[in-house]
Amino acid sequence: MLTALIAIPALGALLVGLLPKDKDALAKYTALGVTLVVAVLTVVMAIRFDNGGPRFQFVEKYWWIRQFNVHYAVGVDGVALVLILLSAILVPVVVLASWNDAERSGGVEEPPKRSVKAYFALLLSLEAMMIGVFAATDIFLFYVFFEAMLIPMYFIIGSYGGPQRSYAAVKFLLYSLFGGLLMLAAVIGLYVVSANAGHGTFLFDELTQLHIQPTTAKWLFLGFFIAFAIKAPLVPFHTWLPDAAGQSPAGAAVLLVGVLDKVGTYGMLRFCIELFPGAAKWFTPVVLTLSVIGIVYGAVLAIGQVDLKRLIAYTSISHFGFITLGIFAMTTQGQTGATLYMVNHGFSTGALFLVAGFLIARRGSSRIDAFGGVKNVAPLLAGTFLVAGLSGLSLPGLSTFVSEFLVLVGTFTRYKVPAIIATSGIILAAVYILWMYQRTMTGPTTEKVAGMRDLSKRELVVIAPVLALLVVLGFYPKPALDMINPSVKQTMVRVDQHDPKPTVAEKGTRP
Amino acid sequence: MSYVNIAAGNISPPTIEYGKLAPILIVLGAAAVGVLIEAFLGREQRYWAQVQVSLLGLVGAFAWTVALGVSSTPHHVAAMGAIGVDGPTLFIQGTILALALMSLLLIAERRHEPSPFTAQASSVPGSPEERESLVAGITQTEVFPLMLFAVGGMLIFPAANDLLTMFVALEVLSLPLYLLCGLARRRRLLSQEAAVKYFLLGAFSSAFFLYGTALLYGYAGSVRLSDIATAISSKAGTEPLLLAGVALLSVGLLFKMGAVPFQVWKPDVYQGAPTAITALMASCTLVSAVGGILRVFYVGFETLRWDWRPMMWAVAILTMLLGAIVAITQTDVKRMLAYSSIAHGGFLLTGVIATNQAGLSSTLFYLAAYGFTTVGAFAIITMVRDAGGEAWHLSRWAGLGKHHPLLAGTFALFLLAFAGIPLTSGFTGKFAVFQAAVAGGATPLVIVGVLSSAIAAFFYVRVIVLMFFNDPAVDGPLVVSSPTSTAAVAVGALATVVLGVVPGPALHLAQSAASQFFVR
Amino acid sequence: MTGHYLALSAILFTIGAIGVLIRRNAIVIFMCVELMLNATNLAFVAFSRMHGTLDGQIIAFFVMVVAAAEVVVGLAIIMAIFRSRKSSSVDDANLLKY
Amino acid sequence: MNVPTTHLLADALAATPRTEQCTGKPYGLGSFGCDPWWLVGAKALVIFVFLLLTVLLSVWFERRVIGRMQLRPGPNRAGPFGLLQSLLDGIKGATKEDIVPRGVDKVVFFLAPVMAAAPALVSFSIIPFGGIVSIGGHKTPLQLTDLPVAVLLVLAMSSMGVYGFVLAGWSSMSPYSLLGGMRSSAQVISYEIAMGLSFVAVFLFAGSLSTSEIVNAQAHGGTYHFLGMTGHLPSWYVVLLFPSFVIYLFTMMGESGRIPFDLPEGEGELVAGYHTEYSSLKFLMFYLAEYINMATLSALCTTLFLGGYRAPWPITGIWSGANSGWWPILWFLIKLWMFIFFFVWVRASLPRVRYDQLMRLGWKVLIPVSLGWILFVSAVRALRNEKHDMRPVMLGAAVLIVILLVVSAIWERASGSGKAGAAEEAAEPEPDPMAGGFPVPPLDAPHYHGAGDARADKSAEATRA
Amino acid sequence: MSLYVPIVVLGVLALGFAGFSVVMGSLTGPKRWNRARLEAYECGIEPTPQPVGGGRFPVKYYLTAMLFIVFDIEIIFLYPWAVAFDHLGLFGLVEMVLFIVTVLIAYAYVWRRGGLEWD
Repeated sequence: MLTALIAIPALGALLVGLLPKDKDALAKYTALGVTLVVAVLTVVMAIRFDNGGPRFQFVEKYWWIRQFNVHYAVGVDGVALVLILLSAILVPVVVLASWNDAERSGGVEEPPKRSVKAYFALLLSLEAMMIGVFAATDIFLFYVFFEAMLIPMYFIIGSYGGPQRSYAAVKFLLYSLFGGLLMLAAVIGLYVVSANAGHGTFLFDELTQLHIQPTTAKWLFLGFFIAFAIKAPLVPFHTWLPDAAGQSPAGAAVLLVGVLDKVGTYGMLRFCIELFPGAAKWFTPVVLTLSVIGIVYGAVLAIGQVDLKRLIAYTSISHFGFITLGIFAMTTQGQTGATLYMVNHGFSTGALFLVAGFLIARRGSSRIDAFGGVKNVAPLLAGTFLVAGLSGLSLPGLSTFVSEFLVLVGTFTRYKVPAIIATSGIILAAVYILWMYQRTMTGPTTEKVAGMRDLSKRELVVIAPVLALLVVLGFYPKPALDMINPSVKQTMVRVDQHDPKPTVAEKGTRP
Repeated sequence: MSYVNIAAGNISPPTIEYGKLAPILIVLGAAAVGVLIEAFLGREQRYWAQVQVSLLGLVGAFAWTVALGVSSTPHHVAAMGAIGVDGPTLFIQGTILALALMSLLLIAERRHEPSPFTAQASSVPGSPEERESLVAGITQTEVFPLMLFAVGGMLIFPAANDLLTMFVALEVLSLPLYLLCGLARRRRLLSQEAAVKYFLLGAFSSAFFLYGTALLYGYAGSVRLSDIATAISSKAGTEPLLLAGVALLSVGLLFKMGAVPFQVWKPDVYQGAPTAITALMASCTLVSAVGGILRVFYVGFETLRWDWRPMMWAVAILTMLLGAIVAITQTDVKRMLAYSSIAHGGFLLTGVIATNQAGLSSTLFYLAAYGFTTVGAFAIITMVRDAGGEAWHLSRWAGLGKHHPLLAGTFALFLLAFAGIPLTSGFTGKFAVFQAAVAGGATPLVIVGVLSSAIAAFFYVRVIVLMFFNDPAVDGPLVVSSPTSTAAVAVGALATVVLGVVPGPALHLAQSAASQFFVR
Repeated sequence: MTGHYLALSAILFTIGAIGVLIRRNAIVIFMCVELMLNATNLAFVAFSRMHGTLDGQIIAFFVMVVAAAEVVVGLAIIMAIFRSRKSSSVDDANLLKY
Repeated sequence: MNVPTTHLLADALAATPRTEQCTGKPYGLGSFGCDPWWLVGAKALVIFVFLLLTVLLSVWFERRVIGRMQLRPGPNRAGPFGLLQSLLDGIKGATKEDIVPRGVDKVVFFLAPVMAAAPALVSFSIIPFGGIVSIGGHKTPLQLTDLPVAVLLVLAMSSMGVYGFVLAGWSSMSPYSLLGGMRSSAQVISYEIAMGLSFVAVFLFAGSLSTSEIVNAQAHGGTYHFLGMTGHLPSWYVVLLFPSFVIYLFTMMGESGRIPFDLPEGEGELVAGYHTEYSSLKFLMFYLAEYINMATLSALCTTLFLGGYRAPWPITGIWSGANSGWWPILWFLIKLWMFIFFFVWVRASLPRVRYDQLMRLGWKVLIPVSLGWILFVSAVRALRNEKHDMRPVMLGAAVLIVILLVVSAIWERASGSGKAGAAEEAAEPEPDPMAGGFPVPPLDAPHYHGAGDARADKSAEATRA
Repeated sequence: MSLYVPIVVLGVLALGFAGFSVVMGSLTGPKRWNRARLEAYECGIEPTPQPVGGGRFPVKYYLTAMLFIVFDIEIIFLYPWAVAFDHLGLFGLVEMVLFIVTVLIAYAYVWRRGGLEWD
């Protein structure tokens, strides 16, 4: 089942890539079809997922590279499943949203000459990698997807992005690659530790049983954590994100911020904490500090931005601060909230990027001061923008509120001061979102904006389901929470000091 | 002491196992046939005859190597212990032969203008003689026997179980290469300069190798690696003679693979030599040199591990870092790949330092993986051409992805493999080597390796940016492909992908080859 | 006695090595390399005496062969570049740079 | 002993027969190295004087013989039969002005004659004059010394001598001298290869490089059935290895630089070759070197092929004491002078060859023939050692040799005509071999092959024909 | 080593004699300065000015020297083989045939490529 989820978009990418040069339309429809199939399959899987069943379901395990003890092992728990769901839903949306992006990209002045089918092939392969990275239960496999994912994204940004695209693409790639290589060192180290313990393995299940020397664990944790922190991005490693998100085409930006970066937070939750519980606790203060700084710093910088996409990118940095805060709060509520936050953030930021993309496509500029009074000419557009924005500032009733609330509550129960500081992020969020809305949508309609079309049908179809999901999850988050909760609880079992079977490592770090 | 005391024992004729040495003999025999072809065949028939003989020789040798590997558990010494026929050696030899076949495809390339090789190396560029020979359509066919001789030397080098045989093999592989380097028709002065530099430095380094051999002979009373190993373990303490010998010997060995601080020749030579020859050197010579290093350090100096390891650590670290850092500033694509090759030499040394079975097998795998990728990359360089020959300046490669997406894509694949991105052979190799090194207790080395990979990624990515995200020049280079070079590229790309996605069989081969270590 | 030979060989080798490093004429550099090889031969023969085995002397044969082959190849290369440039100074061979 | 070849060669060197040193029995290498210092000095001095006398005598001899052959008396004034003529010539040379031309490299100019003469003298130290005799109570061989690598010494010394010629030509700073020096060295080294190869068969049979051992090995030729007669034929290698002997004769002429191979000093073209600028005693040193070389080559030939100092067969058959005591010196001198006569005879009879003919003979005939001969001899000997029936092998080899000879003759003819074709076109501007002020051979120039242009095509056709 | 001492004795003698003669030659002869006599002898024509170092040798000589090296080294290997031939049996024969054939291949190449031509 999971293999099919990975294989279908991969094959789709191949198919689209091999289409004849002039069949652009066919490529688009093929891509849409494939992504829809994947989305449907994913939903089916989510329905068949047994919340009370074993942690990992839909498990598949085959030898891949026997010499390295590497398996092709996939399986999903609740956390992974919701993230896969997120990807599977967002990709068709993005395909539809970037229907004409490929032709138009590369700046306004340039003639449309980019290959359309290549764009969609890259999108599809990206989807395959994204599903693979969440599904992998073998660390090696995870690493492979983690790194390979960069390549299609790199080409999407580099070939179809804004004027500064190659700079942004290279920055994105090098940051991620650097992190990835550190992780590679840690992966190797982990393997060697397991090999020294008698049985070399990369399987997640087996690695969690491992007893690692505290010092070694700290180093390994750091290897993984830096990689994920770059990916997520956490504050000192964040500088690539505004460039990459700012320069990439809107659709790709959705995937980049909405899904790709979730791999970082997902990895922290799944690998950093579960594999090195002791080390994770040891590092918690640092991480919490960074998260809080991220929340505030991101928000403040977002307020100061003059570019729409960059602004949204900075809001994401702030939001990622919340997610890591939730994860490292080490409470069930916090982690559940963080997981849900990942999903919600995916949808809400996705929606923001999409609407921003529509705006930019119309106006030909992404500068905030290029807009003004849009709601007068394009009320539908302004409306969707408002809803998306409100979800970004976690208005009650929208799904983001639930997750942010959970995170804050979860954190507060254990770490009061960070939680209190983090709360200021909410206020700042209100400032940047509303101010942005005010500057772009309200006020007198400027000359350039005057002729702006409202949302087309296609665009409506794109944006509607996302917004709908935001609302639905806001009122009824239970299915998602039910899915997430068991996995998170198991994680907590690994980490919690009241663990019935404390490990040696934990003893060593017990306060 | 006079002659009388030396006179000893009865003479018993030595034995030579021709069957076990057949791959080497076939290649050298083909080279000899090539020389005869040069001597006795008319000018028009030479080219095809040479290509066929070289092809047959290499394929035959490869087949025989495979047969040797399959037929029995290979673990013999041949020729009175001078040549080891064992798993690792056969793997290395097989790799060399396969890579040599690919390089041969490039060398045999004659679709570009008259030929990439000058017809008369001794004629002054642009002289009337040269023009005359050009008009007459004279082509250089001596490259084939020269190449075969070099390959023969490369086959012996990692198999040599004593330092004398190794030295002779070193020269047999080097001397033809010196000549081949100077044969480029385009950019002749560069080519000749490369040849002179390569020659002088190569001769210099082989003198060091030899003096090291002499000192070790003085220490152990024999030049056979196993005798040296025995002497090391039986004699208490480490004598200056031994240490100096090891150091000098290492200079010679490290020079051949281009490790820092003996790397100066590499960029110059790679840049100046005809690209097909560069491909040969970057793949086969490197494989052979590393094979020799593996044998010397695993068989001869294994017991001395704790003395040479620190030195090799330093060399490996410097090699990885310098290769990666200096490559960033390069504007010539061949020169850039030369520095990249230096950096990869550093990664290979990480595997050597591991001194365990995993280190051996992973180094073997890395060699194969890197070899195929690098030949493929150089093959592409031969295809991108300007009016003045190959478009060597990187700026000329701008926007290649627009007009020739497949070619640029393949080159990007090779570059990504060099950078070690997963699902390419480069990643698998790097992973294997690093894993072995960590298991062998060289974790800091792996950290440095990881860092330099990150640095190296920068310039690989830069080229990709150039090809795909920059706008093509108006008079951009042409892509001149031909069946042979396309075949080389295809094989390289295939190997890069296959070894990246399903490396299992190849890894298994390397592991079972390494399972018995080197024969003493 | 052997010690003296070895010392001489080491001195010759060093002279050769220094010559390679400081001289600028390709032919002279090349001759310095040959000097190094011959110093090695001396060392081999001296060690051969010391150990009472003939191996060292035999190796000297092989070294001579190799040195001869190097001479042939080296002179050919140096002559080729000499013809093109009318100079055999390695300083004039400066087209290849970082 | 690890490397196979090492193994092989080391064993080979160690294979020199081992005898107790200085016992004198059996006579061989073991008999040497035990003379007291005065005996060594005396022997050296005797050889030195002997060589000087030989030179004086052979100069006179040569002039007399040639004179006779040309139906004139030759020198006959100074002393009985003009015997003192050459001595007087020497004295006269010493009183001539010693001219050192301007511009010569003075040091080298002075050293060159020394370097030419001294090695020539040294070669003779390993020539055996006879067996063991008793001098002043010491049993000692009539030979200055012997080495396990004695013959190599001769080759080494002749190579050293070449330095004298080359340096003489080089230091004179005159085109004729230079060319003469170059020619001399090219000629000597070319013929040295063939000469070295001609020795191989001898070593193969003697199993040694030591001259005394080689002489010994020729003493007992085993029993050969010859014309129904069983006897101890003196198995001289001149009989057994006749082709080697012939090759040696050729190379001997080439090495000595005498007519018909005296190209280095060919008067017609080079004035006097490398010693054009020399005069007085310096010139005489070259003269001396030439004649000593002649004597050395003759002595070596005697030793290697004619059984050295041993008496020839009929005499040994009649007189058993012929090979003992001081008598061998007589046999040795007879043989030596036979060869000197041969030199003179050749000189009187043959004209000088052209330089390209000379080199062609050396490179294209003598070398391949000797290599082939070595292969043949070794194959026969190896098979005989392995107890194979030799008759079919010999027959097959004979057929093969005939075929080879015919083929090579045809080839030679064909390439000769090809050469003529090329020479025809010599009027056309050829690539200048000295182009750009530096000589580099157009190794691959079209006129060597075929293809390329019309004239090369023509010659290629000729080659194929 | 004593085997070599007599050679040294004779060598010293020879060197002494030759050196003595050369020195004597310059002392005994008369000295009559004559400008023309100190020129290089070129059959009476104006001497060609020679560059320092004796000018350049035609390349043919280099070629010959290189070929000589190749063959001389072959001979180095032939001698010990010949001496030990009887002990090596067929092995020695086979190996040496291979060796000689290899050299002959190179020889054939040089011959055909005009390396042995003199004009």
